Amino acid sequence: MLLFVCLGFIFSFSILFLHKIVKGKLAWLSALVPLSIFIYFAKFLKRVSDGEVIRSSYNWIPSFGVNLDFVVDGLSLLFVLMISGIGTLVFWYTSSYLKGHQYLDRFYAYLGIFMSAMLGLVLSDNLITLFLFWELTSISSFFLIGFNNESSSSRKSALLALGITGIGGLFLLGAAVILGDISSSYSIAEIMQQSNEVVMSSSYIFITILVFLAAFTKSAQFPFHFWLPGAMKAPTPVSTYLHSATMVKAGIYLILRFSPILGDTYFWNTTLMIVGAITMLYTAFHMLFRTDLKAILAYSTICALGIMTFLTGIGTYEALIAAMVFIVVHALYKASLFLITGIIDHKTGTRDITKLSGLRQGLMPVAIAGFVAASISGGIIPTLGFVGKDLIYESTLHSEYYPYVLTGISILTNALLFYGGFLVGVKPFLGPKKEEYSKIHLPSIRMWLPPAIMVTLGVVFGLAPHLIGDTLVVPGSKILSKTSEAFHIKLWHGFNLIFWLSTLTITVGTVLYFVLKPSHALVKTIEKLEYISPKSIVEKLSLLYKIVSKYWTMLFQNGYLRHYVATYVTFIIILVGFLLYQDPRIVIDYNSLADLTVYEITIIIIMFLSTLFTVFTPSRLAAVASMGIIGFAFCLLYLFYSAPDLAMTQFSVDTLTVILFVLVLYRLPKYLRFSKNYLRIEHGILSSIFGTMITLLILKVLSQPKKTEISDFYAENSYVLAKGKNVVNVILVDFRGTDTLIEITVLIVAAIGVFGLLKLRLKARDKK
Amino acid sequence: MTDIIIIIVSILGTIFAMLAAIGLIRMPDTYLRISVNTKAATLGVGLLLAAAAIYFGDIAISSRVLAIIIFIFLTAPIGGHLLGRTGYISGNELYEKTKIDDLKGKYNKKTHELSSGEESEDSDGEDKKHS
Amino acid sequence: MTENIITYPLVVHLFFSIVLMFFWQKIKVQKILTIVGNFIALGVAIAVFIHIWSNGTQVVNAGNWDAPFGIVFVGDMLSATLLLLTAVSGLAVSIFSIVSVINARLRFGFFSVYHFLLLGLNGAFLTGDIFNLYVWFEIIIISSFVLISIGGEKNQLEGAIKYFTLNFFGSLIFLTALGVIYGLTGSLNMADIANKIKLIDSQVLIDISAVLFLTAFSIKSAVFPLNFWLPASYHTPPSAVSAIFSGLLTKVGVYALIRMMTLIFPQDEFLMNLLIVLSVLTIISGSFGAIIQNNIRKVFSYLIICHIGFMIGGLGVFNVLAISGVLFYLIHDIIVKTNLFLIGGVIYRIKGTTNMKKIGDLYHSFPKLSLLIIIVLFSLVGVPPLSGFWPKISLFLSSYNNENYWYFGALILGSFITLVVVAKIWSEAFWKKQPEFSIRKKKFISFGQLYTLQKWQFITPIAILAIISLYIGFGADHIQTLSLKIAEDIIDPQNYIDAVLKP
Amino acid sequence: MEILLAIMTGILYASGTYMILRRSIVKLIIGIILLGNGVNLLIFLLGRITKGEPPIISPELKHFADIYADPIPQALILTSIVISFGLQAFAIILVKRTYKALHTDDLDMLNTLDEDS
Amino acid sequence: MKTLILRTASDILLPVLLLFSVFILFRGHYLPGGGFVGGLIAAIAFVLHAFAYGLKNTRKIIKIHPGFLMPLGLLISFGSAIAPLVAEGLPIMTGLWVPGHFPVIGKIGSALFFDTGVYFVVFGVSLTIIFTISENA
Amino acid sequence: MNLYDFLYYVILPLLSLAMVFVFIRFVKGPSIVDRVIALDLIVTIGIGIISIYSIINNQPNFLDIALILALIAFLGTVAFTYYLEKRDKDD
Amino acid sequence: MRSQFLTNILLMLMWVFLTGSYEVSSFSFGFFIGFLIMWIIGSQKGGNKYVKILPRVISFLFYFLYAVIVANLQVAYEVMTPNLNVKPGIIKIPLDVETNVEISLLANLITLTPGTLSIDVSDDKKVLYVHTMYVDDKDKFIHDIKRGFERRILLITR
Ligand code: NA
Ligand code: NA
Repeated sequence: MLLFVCLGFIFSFSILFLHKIVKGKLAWLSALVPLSIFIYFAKFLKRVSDGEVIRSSYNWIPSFGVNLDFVVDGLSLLFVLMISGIGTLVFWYTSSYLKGHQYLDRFYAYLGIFMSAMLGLVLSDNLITLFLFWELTSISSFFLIGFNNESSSSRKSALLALGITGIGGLFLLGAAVILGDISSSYSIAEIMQQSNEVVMSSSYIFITILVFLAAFTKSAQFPFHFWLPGAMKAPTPVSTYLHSATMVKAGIYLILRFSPILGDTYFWNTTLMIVGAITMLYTAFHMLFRTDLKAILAYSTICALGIMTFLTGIGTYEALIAAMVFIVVHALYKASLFLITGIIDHKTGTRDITKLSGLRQGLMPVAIAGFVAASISGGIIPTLGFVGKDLIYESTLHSEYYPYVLTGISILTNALLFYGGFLVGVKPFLGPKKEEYSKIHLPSIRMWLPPAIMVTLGVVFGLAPHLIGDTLVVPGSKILSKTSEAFHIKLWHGFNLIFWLSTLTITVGTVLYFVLKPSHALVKTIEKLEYISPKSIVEKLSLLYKIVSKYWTMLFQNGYLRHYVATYVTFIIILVGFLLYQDPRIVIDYNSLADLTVYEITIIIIMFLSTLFTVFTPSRLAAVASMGIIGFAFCLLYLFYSAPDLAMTQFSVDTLTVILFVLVLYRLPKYLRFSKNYLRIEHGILSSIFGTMITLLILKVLSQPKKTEISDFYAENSYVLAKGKNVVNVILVDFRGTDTLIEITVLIVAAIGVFGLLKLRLKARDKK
Repeated sequence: MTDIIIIIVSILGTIFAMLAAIGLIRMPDTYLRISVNTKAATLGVGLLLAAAAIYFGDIAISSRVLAIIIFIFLTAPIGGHLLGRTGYISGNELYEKTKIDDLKGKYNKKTHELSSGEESEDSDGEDKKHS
Repeated sequence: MTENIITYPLVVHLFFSIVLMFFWQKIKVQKILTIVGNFIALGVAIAVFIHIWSNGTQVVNAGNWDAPFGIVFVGDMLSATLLLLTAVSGLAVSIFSIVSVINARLRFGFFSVYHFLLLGLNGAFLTGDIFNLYVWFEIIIISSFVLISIGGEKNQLEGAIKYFTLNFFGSLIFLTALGVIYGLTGSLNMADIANKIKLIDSQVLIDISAVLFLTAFSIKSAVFPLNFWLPASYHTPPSAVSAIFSGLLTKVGVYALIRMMTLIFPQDEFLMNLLIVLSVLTIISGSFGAIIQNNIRKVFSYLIICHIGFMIGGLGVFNVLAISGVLFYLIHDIIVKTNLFLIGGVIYRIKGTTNMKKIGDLYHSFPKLSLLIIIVLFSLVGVPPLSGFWPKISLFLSSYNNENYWYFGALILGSFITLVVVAKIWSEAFWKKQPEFSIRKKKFISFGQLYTLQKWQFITPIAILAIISLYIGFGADHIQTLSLKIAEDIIDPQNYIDAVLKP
Repeated sequence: MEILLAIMTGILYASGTYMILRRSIVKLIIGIILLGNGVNLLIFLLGRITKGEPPIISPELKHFADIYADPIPQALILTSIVISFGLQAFAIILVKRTYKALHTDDLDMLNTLDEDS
Repeated sequence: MKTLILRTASDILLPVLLLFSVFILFRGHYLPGGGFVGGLIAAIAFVLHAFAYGLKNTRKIIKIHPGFLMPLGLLISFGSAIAPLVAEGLPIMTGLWVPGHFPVIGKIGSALFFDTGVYFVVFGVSLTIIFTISENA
Repeated sequence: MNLYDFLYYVILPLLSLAMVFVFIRFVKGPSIVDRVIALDLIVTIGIGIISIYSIINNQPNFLDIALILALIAFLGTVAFTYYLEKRDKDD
Repeated sequence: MRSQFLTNILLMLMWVFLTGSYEVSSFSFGFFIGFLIMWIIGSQKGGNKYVKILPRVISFLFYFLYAVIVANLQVAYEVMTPNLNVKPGIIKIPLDVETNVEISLLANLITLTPGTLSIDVSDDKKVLYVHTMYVDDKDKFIHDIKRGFERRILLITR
């Protein structure tokens, strides 16, 4: 099974080497890839319809509990067949649609990756693996949306889509990780066993919110729906495949998959219903204000996704069945409509509904397909659409909460969907034929046959709903609602309430179709409200984020070194100051201190005064000379306190530093008093606090007893073992000789640096 | 006995060191200060070192002290010369009561070559105009 | 006897830097030597890794003085892993520098200093002595300082001065902390300090020394608000240099933080909370910076900061899982960040600039290279199953379980911004059409004009590192096993202490 | 005496920091040197100070007979002095190079970089 | 500086200071001093010469290029650090000692070689730095 | 009063005082040459202090430091004068 | 060659002097060190002369010592008395000494004697400029120097 899941990846990878073939006349052969997958999985139909759940497992990263566990049940098989079936048609369609395109190979590669990712997503029984494939769908979608990468709006849409789905993905990861922790396994099957613990856990709400956010962003639910219309910038096969038939349904899949784990709570149901309902209505109305075929389809897609969410939210056995049937319905008609739109676009060069008419001449098979697709969308008997709508009304009427409100909303939405479907699938073909479209003739069979096949299936399934019902939908729903109750999907239930509701829907839809005329004025109207739309709010938020980023970065990273240093000092002052404040006691045993003598005081005074002098003298050279005095005072201090080696070294290094200074300084300009007075005061205060803190710290440490174990060892063994009497030197060359070895290395590097710094530039200049 | 010698020598040394210090404060111009510094301090520190040599009375130490003293006596006048010369070149003013300044105008302003003023009166005169 | 093997990496690098100095002007010899040296170093690092893996923590008492009296080198799995990563990055970058660094630079001891830098890194990972660590840090600083500033163009000098001053400040605080810790314990051996610090009755003093160490190491690792030197200097030196900087320099700071937190100040509430706060701020700050930059190298610089936040936050959570996440992330980060700047270098070589506004079309012109690059970029983002993804599982989980919700949120934010930024880079530099203006320099030898061999020298290291990150991603089980092993090992300081002090 | 020295250390830290915060690069380097001295003094002090007993074993003895100053801080400071010397030398040259390139001693002229380029 | 007096002095001081630097180096293990200070004094001797005579003349009188002294010194120190490792498989920096006692130096061992390496490095480094600066001043 | 007390309570304070005097000159200047003279003298007096201090502590080793000071302080003076001259030359 | 050897011997003696160890090994080691130093600094200009003169310089130091004591007494008087009676001036002294060592010696000697400070020697080595605290009679001052120190130096060096 792994092979077939990864077949798309393998295919894409092989394109690296076979790109010539994929680009050429044999491009249509690539459709064999999804087809073989379809055939492979179709073989499971029998077992699944018998209620079997087929598992296959491959060890991958056991230390994370991440394995390639795949499970084939009704739900996943439904999706798998949809993905590979529609995939086959889309691959096939593409070979003609993008014939001769420079980057057709890349396009197929992305499609291949996407398909495999999608398969993996729906087949995964492991949350992390599921997330993995989830992310891959977002990524491949990014590449597909941005396929026309020279257009800046394409790129922008791709970024937007990736942004929204990307953040959603991270939420999913969060949810997966926490879920995995609660049930100590990432296996969905195992987590399902423990759904009680999950629901009772304190993290339940949090997990659910994360799952919702992931699903809503992926499936373009309000208020995250806005990336989807933009994603229609992608070539039509992409819109067909990803953004209507498969990827956007991943979110729905996720909710369905999680409903036996997280579902059946008030929070779960109401949130889904509310979000679904808002999405349905909001986008259904938006549909009325569009003239671009793809835009209409985009909004109707979102609307349909809303319905699916809504149904999952109702959460009953029937509702889940309805949702799954509706998924198939939507896939069939929406994919067809997109492909048809693609043909229209391909032939006429426009997708503007107000300009298109009379295309039935020359495109008859397409027109028929369009009509059937519209019928499915409108739920006209005997299509599967009718079945789907029946099921929807049945679930809303039997809903636990507000059945009538829900039914009303559903009717309204369905009527609008009816309108949208006819607008796209029928309207362009009716009416008088326009002059400029006179030369249009039927495209390659590779383009018109796929939609034709799909709509045919829509009718076939409508006439024989058990073909999908008994094999996929019902077995899948049984698992999801943890029931073994039988359910038979039928086309015809008689003239019951639901039938009348369907009729009402169709009537309203028809009225709408004849009353409403799409126009650019309407588009303008809705654009006026754009500023309060979620999209513009998100755009404004991201702009705000950028402004804050800029402000923050400029505040801290403002280029002024002294600002940086001041921040560092402040950081230390705050932390150490806070700690010192916690325990300000300083106990010093004055008896243990060395006695004060005149010469020490003199040295300290001189050191102190020359430090001040160094700081405040306006003459640079005087400052350097004064540094010399400080160094000398240090030398004497070290001498007084028994450190002759230090005294020597300090003084010689100091002299050498002075020499360096002197050699360098005479080229430099005089000191200028650059800093403003308030800065001087501010820095003075800051530095003084820092200094005071250091003093306090020293005194505090000095009030602790001293441990001398190691010094004692040196004192004992310096001569006996290391054969030296100057213990400091013995430490330097023996006990801690490694330090010294590196220390001289530091010196060498410094010398190399000095050499390079001063000489390299000269050479470069010489070259000119 | 050595103690008394040490005391005397160290007192003398200290006095000379103190003289140099006071001289440094009191003297009115750079050149006079150099004069004081070079002389009094050198002698003073030499005596103080000698006190140490006497105290330790060890040949190795004494020879080292001697080395220090020689070294100080070698370097002090050279330092004085360098400082005096630099002081003059960088234009440190002479004390107001200074009577003669033979050096005036003898340093070439660019190259710091010092002429003896012996070659010809003309060049001497020109230099004077410059300064 | 066999434990001496852990000092071999030091011996190799020191040896080669000396030999390279003798061949001061002979560039060809230097190039060969440095490659040979880095290959040997890699071999040694692998040997060390295997040795430690099979024999446990190895301790060498330099000078044959028993701890805590002499300096000890301690090779545990953590050190071994970092040594290995250093060797890998070191080799990759050395191959890259052979073509990318101009000859004039090579003539001024570039490779010698480069080996000194690697020496410093190896030493820092191995030493068990806190003052010795300071010394290793200094060799790292001075080498990096030299590598940054040699050839000093104006902006390099600017970067160098900031880099120097702020890192000097870091050293100052390090020394201050050292003084305090010596004043308190009378010892410099880290294991010994860990033992003796328990006997000190003033918790405040322990905390202060911890805070000082933390500050010092945080400066090295560019933790907010001590990160300013990094964006100010990382984009100025040659890409090869930036690559080794970004891959390893900040990580030394992280390593030191890990050691300090696990060995000397374990379970210190104050420190843990502080680290969490800092990590959140660091992630935010890094992500803020990354989003507004247009220069690819600058974007990368801020991403370094952002991801440092990931790591120190995990350290603040402080349990086996979190630390394993930190280690995994560290392993991933070293390889990927090194590679990023190599990529920056290649882009620069192709376009003459790394400003996104001024470049485009890379995908069109260099499709296979772009593919290679996108692998690296996605590894950086943590697109599953690439390398950056796996540690996030541990970090997410441990932060959530530990109720560090701010850190949890920051992780999501940081990951998200990384994704957005990478997508933006892709969209601008790879997708967009090449904008009209081109600022290619006159004497600039562009990528297309190079010989094939030279092109391969550019690409090979990138490819090697990319393959390694792919391995980290797909072979995450190995890495995770390793990270868990290390985490379990270091979370109990007694293991380390016993190995060093041999009770 | 320790108290005075502790205060002196504080003063060195303070004045060094103050100098680093100035705009002149030369002052920056002076500040760095002052801080370097300050931290050495800090280590020296925290290692506890002893008067007149250098850690040198008398010629006739094999180990110390009396109290002696702790040699470790001295060795540390020595190392640190040498390292600082290397760094300072390089920093001084850096200043020179910078001045050569920019003709200014003013650090505020060096802030072009961090802005978005 | 073109001053005759200084030049004369530096002629005398150069060998004396060098001698003194060696003295300081060798006694380091027993008394204050050692490779570092020794190397500095050696460098200072030449710096003094350079002040008096100018760099070109100073370069002429040094047989060994200071740039060469650095790796040489490091090699000596490095060699004495790894000698025990190579020779006897002992940890690096382990002291190896020659039997016997010598004046001033005391015992001869790897530590002395190590310190000699330090001497050369410091000598070379200081000269390199100062010469480079004065050349480009 | 023995030798040590004398050195301790008389000589060292006096030398310290001398040093303070010189320091006053250092601060006063006015010219940089004056400062260098003062610097030089401070070191010279310091050498004196060291030799007395070595007597008090019976530490002949301290004299080595005096030797180093004498050697190196001279170089400081040379450097400063070198600087001043060069500066003048180029102005 | 001979002078090189002499210098080497001198350095050896200094080594022995510094170490304070008068053993054979010390002498031989000192010779070795001296040899190394001579080798490193190579054929140094002026080294030859230094070799010849150094013993005389050392003997001369004792004269310096005397001069310094006298000088200091005068300075002491000047410093301690409340009024400043100085009448300073810079005076040019024509030179008869010729070699560098002679000139330097003279200049340094003058610096160490009462109230005078050698400021510089002219580049053609013809005159010495001397700063003095008390100029009463310029010619007498020049005469004193020439008769006193210069003659003595010439006596010793030639
Ligand atoms: Na040893
Ligand atoms: Na005189």
